[in-house]
Amino acid sequence: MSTEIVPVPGQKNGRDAGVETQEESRRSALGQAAGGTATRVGSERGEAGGSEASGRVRVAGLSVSFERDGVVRPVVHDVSFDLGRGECVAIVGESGSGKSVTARTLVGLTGHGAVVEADAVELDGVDVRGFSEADWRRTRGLRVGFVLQDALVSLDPLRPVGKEVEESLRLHGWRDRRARRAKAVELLEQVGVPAADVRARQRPDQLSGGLRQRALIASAIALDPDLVIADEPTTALDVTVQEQVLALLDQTKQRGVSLVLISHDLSVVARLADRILVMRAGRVVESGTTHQVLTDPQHAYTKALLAAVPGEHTRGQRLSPPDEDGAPTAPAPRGSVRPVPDGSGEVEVVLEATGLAKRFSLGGSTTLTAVDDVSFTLARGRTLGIVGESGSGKSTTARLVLGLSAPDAGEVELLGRPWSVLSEAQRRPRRGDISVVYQDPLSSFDPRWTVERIVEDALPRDGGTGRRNRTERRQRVADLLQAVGLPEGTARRAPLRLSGGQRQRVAIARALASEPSVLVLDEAVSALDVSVQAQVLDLLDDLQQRFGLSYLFISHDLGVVYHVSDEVLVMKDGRVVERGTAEEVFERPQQPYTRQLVSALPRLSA
Amino acid sequence: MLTVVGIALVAPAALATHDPYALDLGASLQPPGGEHLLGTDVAGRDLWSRVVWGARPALAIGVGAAATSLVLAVVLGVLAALGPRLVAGAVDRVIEVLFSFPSLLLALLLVALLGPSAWTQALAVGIGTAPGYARIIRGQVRAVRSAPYVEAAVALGHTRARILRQHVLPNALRPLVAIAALSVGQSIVWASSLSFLGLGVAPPSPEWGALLDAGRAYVTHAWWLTVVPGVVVVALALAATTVGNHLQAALERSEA
Amino acid sequence: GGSNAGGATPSTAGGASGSDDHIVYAHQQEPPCVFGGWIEQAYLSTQVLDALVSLDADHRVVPWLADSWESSADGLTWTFHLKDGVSFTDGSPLTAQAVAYNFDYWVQGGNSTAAVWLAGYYDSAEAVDSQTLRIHLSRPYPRLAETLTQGYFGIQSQKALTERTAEENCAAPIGTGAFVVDHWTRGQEIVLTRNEEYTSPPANAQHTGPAYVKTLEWRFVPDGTTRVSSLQAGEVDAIYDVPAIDWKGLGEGGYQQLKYVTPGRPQQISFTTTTGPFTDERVRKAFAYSLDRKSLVDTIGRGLIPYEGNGGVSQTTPGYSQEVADAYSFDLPKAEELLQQAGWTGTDPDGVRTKDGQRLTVRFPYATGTIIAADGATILQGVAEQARAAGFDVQLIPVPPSGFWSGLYSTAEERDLSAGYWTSVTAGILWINWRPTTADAPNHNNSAFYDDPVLADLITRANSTSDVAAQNALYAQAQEYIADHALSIGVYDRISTLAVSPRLKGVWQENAQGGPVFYDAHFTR
Amino acid sequence: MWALVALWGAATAAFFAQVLLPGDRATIILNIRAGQPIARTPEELADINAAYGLQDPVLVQYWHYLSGLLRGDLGDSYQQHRSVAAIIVEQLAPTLTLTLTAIALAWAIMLVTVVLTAGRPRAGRLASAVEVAAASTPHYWLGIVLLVVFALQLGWFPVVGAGTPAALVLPALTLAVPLAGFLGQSTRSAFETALQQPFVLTARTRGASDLQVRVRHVLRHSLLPAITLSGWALGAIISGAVVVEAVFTRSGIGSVLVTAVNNQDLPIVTGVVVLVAALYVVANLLVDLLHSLVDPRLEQS
Ligand SMILES: Nc1ncnc2c1ncn2[C@@H]1O[C@H](COP(=O)(O)OP(=O)(O)OP(=O)(O)O)[C@@H](O)[C@H]1O
Ligand SMILES: Nc1ncnc2c1ncn2[C@@H]1O[C@H](COP(=O)(O)OP(=O)(O)OP(=O)(O)O)[C@@H](O)[C@H]1O
Ligand SMILES: [Mg+2]
Ligand SMILES: [Mg+2]
Repeated sequence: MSTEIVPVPGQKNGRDAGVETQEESRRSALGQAAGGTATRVGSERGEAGGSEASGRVRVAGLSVSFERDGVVRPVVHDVSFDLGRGECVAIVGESGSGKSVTARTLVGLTGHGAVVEADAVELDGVDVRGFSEADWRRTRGLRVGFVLQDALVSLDPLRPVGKEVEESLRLHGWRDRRARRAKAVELLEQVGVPAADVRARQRPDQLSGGLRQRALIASAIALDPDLVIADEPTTALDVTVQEQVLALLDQTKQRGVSLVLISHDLSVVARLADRILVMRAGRVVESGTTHQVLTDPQHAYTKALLAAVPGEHTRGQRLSPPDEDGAPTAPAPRGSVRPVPDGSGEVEVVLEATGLAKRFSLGGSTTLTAVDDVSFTLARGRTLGIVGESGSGKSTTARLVLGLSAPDAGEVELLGRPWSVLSEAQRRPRRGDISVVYQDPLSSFDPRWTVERIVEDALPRDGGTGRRNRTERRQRVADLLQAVGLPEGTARRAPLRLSGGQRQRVAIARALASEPSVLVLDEAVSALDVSVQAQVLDLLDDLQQRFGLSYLFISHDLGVVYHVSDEVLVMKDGRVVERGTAEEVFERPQQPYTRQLVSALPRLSA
Repeated sequence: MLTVVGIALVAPAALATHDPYALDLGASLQPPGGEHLLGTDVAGRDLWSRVVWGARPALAIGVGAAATSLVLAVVLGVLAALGPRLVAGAVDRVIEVLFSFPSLLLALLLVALLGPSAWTQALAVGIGTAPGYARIIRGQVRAVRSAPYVEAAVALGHTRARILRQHVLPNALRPLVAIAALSVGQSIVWASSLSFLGLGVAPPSPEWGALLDAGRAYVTHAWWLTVVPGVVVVALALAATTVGNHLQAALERSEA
Repeated sequence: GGSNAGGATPSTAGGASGSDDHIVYAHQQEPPCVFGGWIEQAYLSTQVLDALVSLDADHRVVPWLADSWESSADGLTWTFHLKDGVSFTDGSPLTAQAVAYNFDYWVQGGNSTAAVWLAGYYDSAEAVDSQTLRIHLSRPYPRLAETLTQGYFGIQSQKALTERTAEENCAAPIGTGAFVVDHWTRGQEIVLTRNEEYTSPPANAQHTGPAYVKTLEWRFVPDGTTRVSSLQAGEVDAIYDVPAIDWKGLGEGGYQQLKYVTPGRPQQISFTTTTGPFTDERVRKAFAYSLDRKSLVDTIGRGLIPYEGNGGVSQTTPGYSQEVADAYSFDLPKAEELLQQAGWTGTDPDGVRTKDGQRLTVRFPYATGTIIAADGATILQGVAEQARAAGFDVQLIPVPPSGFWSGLYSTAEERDLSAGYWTSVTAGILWINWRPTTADAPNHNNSAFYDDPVLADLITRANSTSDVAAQNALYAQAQEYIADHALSIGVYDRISTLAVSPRLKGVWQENAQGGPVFYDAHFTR
Repeated sequence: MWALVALWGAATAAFFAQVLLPGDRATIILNIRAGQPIARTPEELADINAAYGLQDPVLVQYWHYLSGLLRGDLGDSYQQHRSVAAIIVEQLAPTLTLTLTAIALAWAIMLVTVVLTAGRPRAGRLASAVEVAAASTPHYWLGIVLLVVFALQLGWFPVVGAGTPAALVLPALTLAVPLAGFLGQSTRSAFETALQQPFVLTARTRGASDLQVRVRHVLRHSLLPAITLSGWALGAIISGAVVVEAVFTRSGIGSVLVTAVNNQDLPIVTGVVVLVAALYVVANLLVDLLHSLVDPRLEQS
């Protein structure tokens, strides 16, 4: 069969009249298929098929490109895979590799300006390439449930989540409001939302990320579809919540539903997938059973991807291949105990917090204690990791340490001298000693500025402003950019045009500009793709080695924290619940909460 | 379009076919076409030439009003967002009071005080539209003030003044370029409304609002006297708005 | 336009309202009160209040509330004999006492315009008996009866004036008239209803007894085009102040057209004679000669607005001098010569004449929206443009109403030219406009600031002359004097126009001020 | 609380602006009553000055005015001999009817065009251009054109027909079209932003049609700026109403205000200003209420 164009909703792709007639015949074929909720189209009815009878999904030779302003940009090339009933296929790969585009094509929502070509795209043996918009509407939600990427923003923020779940029902013929409401609550219960009837009336912003993700799943499985596509269902979730969501999907799969699971994280999909597809730059570079791919990766990229997942096993190792992105070649793998650059053997404390507390007023008389009696010390050249679920007070602690907000109790000392008790004017000359890198570097840059200006702005001020001084400063910026492994031309570019990893490097370069002793990293790698994250983590390690920096490393990702930290604080509800060396905390957790956290740590195993 | 306006501003004589003030009592109310491109008014004055000569006062009012309005708005907006608490609070109220004060009344009072003229119009429209823009600027400054990059600058140890100068003001006032262009168009529309109410520029000035007002009495007999200046006002406002939108888009693109 | 010309469509049984008893009339301006000193108020007052006397089409004073009247030989006492059996609409009877009360009420602030007319003459009023009124004057005033025909002299119920609030008397004065104010929807209309007991029409009315129609809806529609359109659309039965541009079309469309040229001071331009370039008579004359007033008015007035060359009184005023009106016809060379003589010999790059380095700039404030309507403003622009040819730089300064009423530009220092009119039944208006200012009686109505005993003497003598021909001769002399010294030049006559649906008959304009009279109005089938 | 401050501020500003106007107020009152602009003698003015306390020091007059205001007494009109409150109450209804109808019409126009065209390349750009043009159209011009075309030429609507619903159509449309342009512009950009939101795709994956998504999800996300603007429009009625009332010969607050300013009828002017300020307060309350109805998240903050 020759390749044809699958009409994309939202834009009529009337390139040739043939499509129209094609559509007509498809519609009649699907007339039966979408006849009602009870009848499902078996593969044997798929007249247009010619496919394996048992297949839920068959994709062959799928290519997608996007056309904008006359420019055609191919993003997916020749992707093929099959998925049987009750099976799970995982698509992994770095950001932008085409995972989501592939998934969206399965429900005909590839996007504006998409040109889709395929030898076959079949759902239950029915060729969907000629589907009309109406055909698609009857398919989506009813036969295919879709859990979108960005779970946290994928629910209408203005509507109660119950209504969102109900919408799936309403769109597919559930007329009775009361029945719909009852069913929605039932579904929420089914996906493990506690007090579902109360939660159903709440809006997404009143729910935690995990609950939102579950509500989203509930709306996707509301009509008991045969196929569920879950795009990055666990990103941005705490490990514990991530574990619950995966378990939920596992149950779904047990019920015989086929699953397409998408992630950039091999360790996450390892639990569920029967088979894995590794994508890179729009192509499938490797595919096979989960066991094959995890234990015996063939492609170098798959290997790198596996190596890039930080955690217990990666401590003291580099995460990224040495040649990536022009990063400086790494020193030899180091031992688990790091050398203290001081050389004296004595531990020099650069940062000390004692009994920090911070309360916020929530309007009226209610206050929230965001940080409660937090104490720690950070030694030169060492890394202190802080983990904890969302809202546990990590960022607040960071702001207190940085002197950006004043503690209600307790004190911070920097380099052995008082810090938090000073006035801002007194602190100002010493601000160079401590700097910060945030999760979202972009918003921390003035949007009008180039990389050079951003970094230069952070250089310590020194008297004269002559031309010589100017060139010196330029040189210093160039050195810094080089130190963080940014290619030469970066200086004059606007940060918006850089990739996520590059931006984070700029942020780090800026943080280093004042030659600080302490670097506070608040979720500094959380937004990055595993492979990019690996590069940045390696970079941080290099810098620590070279400059003897001390890191206060904040993350909700246990694997990352385990990878980088010498010591670890575990926070919960503003308090430190456990502390110790990384090994102590992760290998021999004392507190039940920590134990629960650690047990949820995804491990690479087939 | 813009070139024509440009020429009309710089050298109206080059475009005009007649003296915009010269009476030709024999050619009263000629329809468009023939010797008079856009027809004549009741006193036989050539409408095309009047429209061309009218561009200057019309734009002067538009630009003058926009400038007045934006200067006022920036001062008020920045003070309300950044001033010391007491000042900010007071300015905040001033903005609200001005905002709730019927702008037309303001114009009426100003005209009563200063007499009808282009300056009065520019001032009246400027003051009338300033509170709206002041609110936008206040919001911008407040948003920028709490932007992460401002906090980043604090963390870098920069002084308040430096942060204000380097980050807050430039970023908060950036949308101003687009607003300014929009406001020129809106001001012309506004000012022409004032002319309609007889608060405009002294006749026989061919300022567009005045033309419109004068044509009104003949609307059923000489449609061109109403339609032409009206279309011109709308077209210019449209052009200014489009320029504003493009400027804004260009600014955003230069960032991207 | 004119699609509805030729009468009502079959569905319209009667007037615009669809009823035979109901007239909808669209007027231009809304006054603050029904009774007062403004002509807009006089127009309304005429519907509701009867005056002592009325003026007929031949400019003769005829009976209204007074059956007859006579003045004493020395001219200092006037006696009016009132109609019997007339009642105010509040039930109180019309008595000489009540009328006398009205006279005192007017001069004591109740109606400042009436007061101006009586000032200097009126002394007191007394009721000789219930129906005989005697007015005592301090000086003879032969034209008193004519004066009293104006709408400012409508008689109100003494009871209402003394017992009701100012607000009530403002909105619904109580008279003996053919109509009664029913209600006033401000900004929209005043609804008048027929006085069923009406017994006192003026002698020049066409019938007796109550008015023909039950209600009169007096709408306020400021925009001329809208008024014309609503008449054509059949929404109203009659409109006031027809725009010049529409006059011809409405006539061709079959509408009745009524036009009244107001006697009194025409729309004229006065020169400031005490300061500035126009202190020099030659410059005033040069200005007058530089204008082609007639073609200007004829073009812009479209044949409706009459050209008026006389700066003193309008062509319908008794004693009008045509000779004066014909003076100063357009003569540019003469204008230039006069300016040359006056020393305005230089010319600057803009073509404006100069003298000793000073430009011949003259300021010409005019009241927009009140005294000078749209057509008038265009004519003034034409005046400015024409004078430019002779080297005058005329700066037109439109004065908004608030400034106008507050007396902005009312001093000699603030203006070189001024424009304005003043309605009046007699040439006695000359006295108001030209009486010199004295220490104890400043004359703020002397818009040329011209204090001249010769002119004053002419006018005072005319005012006191009871023989009409002799009086008119003196008035004509006064007009000539004004023209000879180029104190004021006429431009156009103030007119009052009506356009009436072909089906509505019997509408006429009263002859003192040209207001519409609906007492005789009725619809025809 | 700020509402009271705004009321007081507006009233004070209006009072002093009027007091600053050139000319003696008693003279003006007399001149208008007589229809002649001339200087007056002290005897002539004495009565008026006494009646309205115009000879008192300005601060005393201000005090009288403010204390009257506190008692809810706006004073009496100089020309109409009536209480200002009565005048305003009487004229408010037609103006409010006009404004509310106009806002409703504007919303209807805006909703239909935005929902149907936003985010669509060609139709969207065209509609957006039309909106900009509409927003730049002067009221009086639009009014005259509508009047000439629909009332005079086509005769579909009455020319003056005061009070009838049919007579409301053209004036309301005159105010509505530019407002719809403004509303459309701000709603459109919010709408297009919302169209990009992931939850839109979610709804689509459930099987919702494009129109369903637009109406049920996206629209609500794009309403806030339009609501704010409408609040402003409700308060800004005077400026628009003045023109429309003049063009269509309607009664209402606008024409009262113009006449009052022309006549320097101070009590009316300040009364109207206080009224408008009060309208703003009400409009602001309404806007806040609607905001939290549309976006319940705002309620908490
Ligand atoms: N609607 C669209 N129009 C144009 N380009 C698009 C569109 N959607 C996706 N792309 C491009 O297609 C490529 C693949 O995107 P896709 O979202 O499938 O990546 P992904 O593998 O899901 O990445 P991530 O892990 O970041 O979600 C990217 O380069 C992206 O920019
Ligand atoms: N400025 C503030 N006003 C009120 N409450 C605040 C403020 N900043 C933080 N909080 C609250 O304090 C608590 C701790 O917040 P914090 O940002 O420190 O958590 P976190 O551990 O960094 O969480 P996450 O992993 O989501 O970033 C949260 O409940 C948060 O809502
Ligand atoms: Mg994706
Ligand atoms: Mg945080």
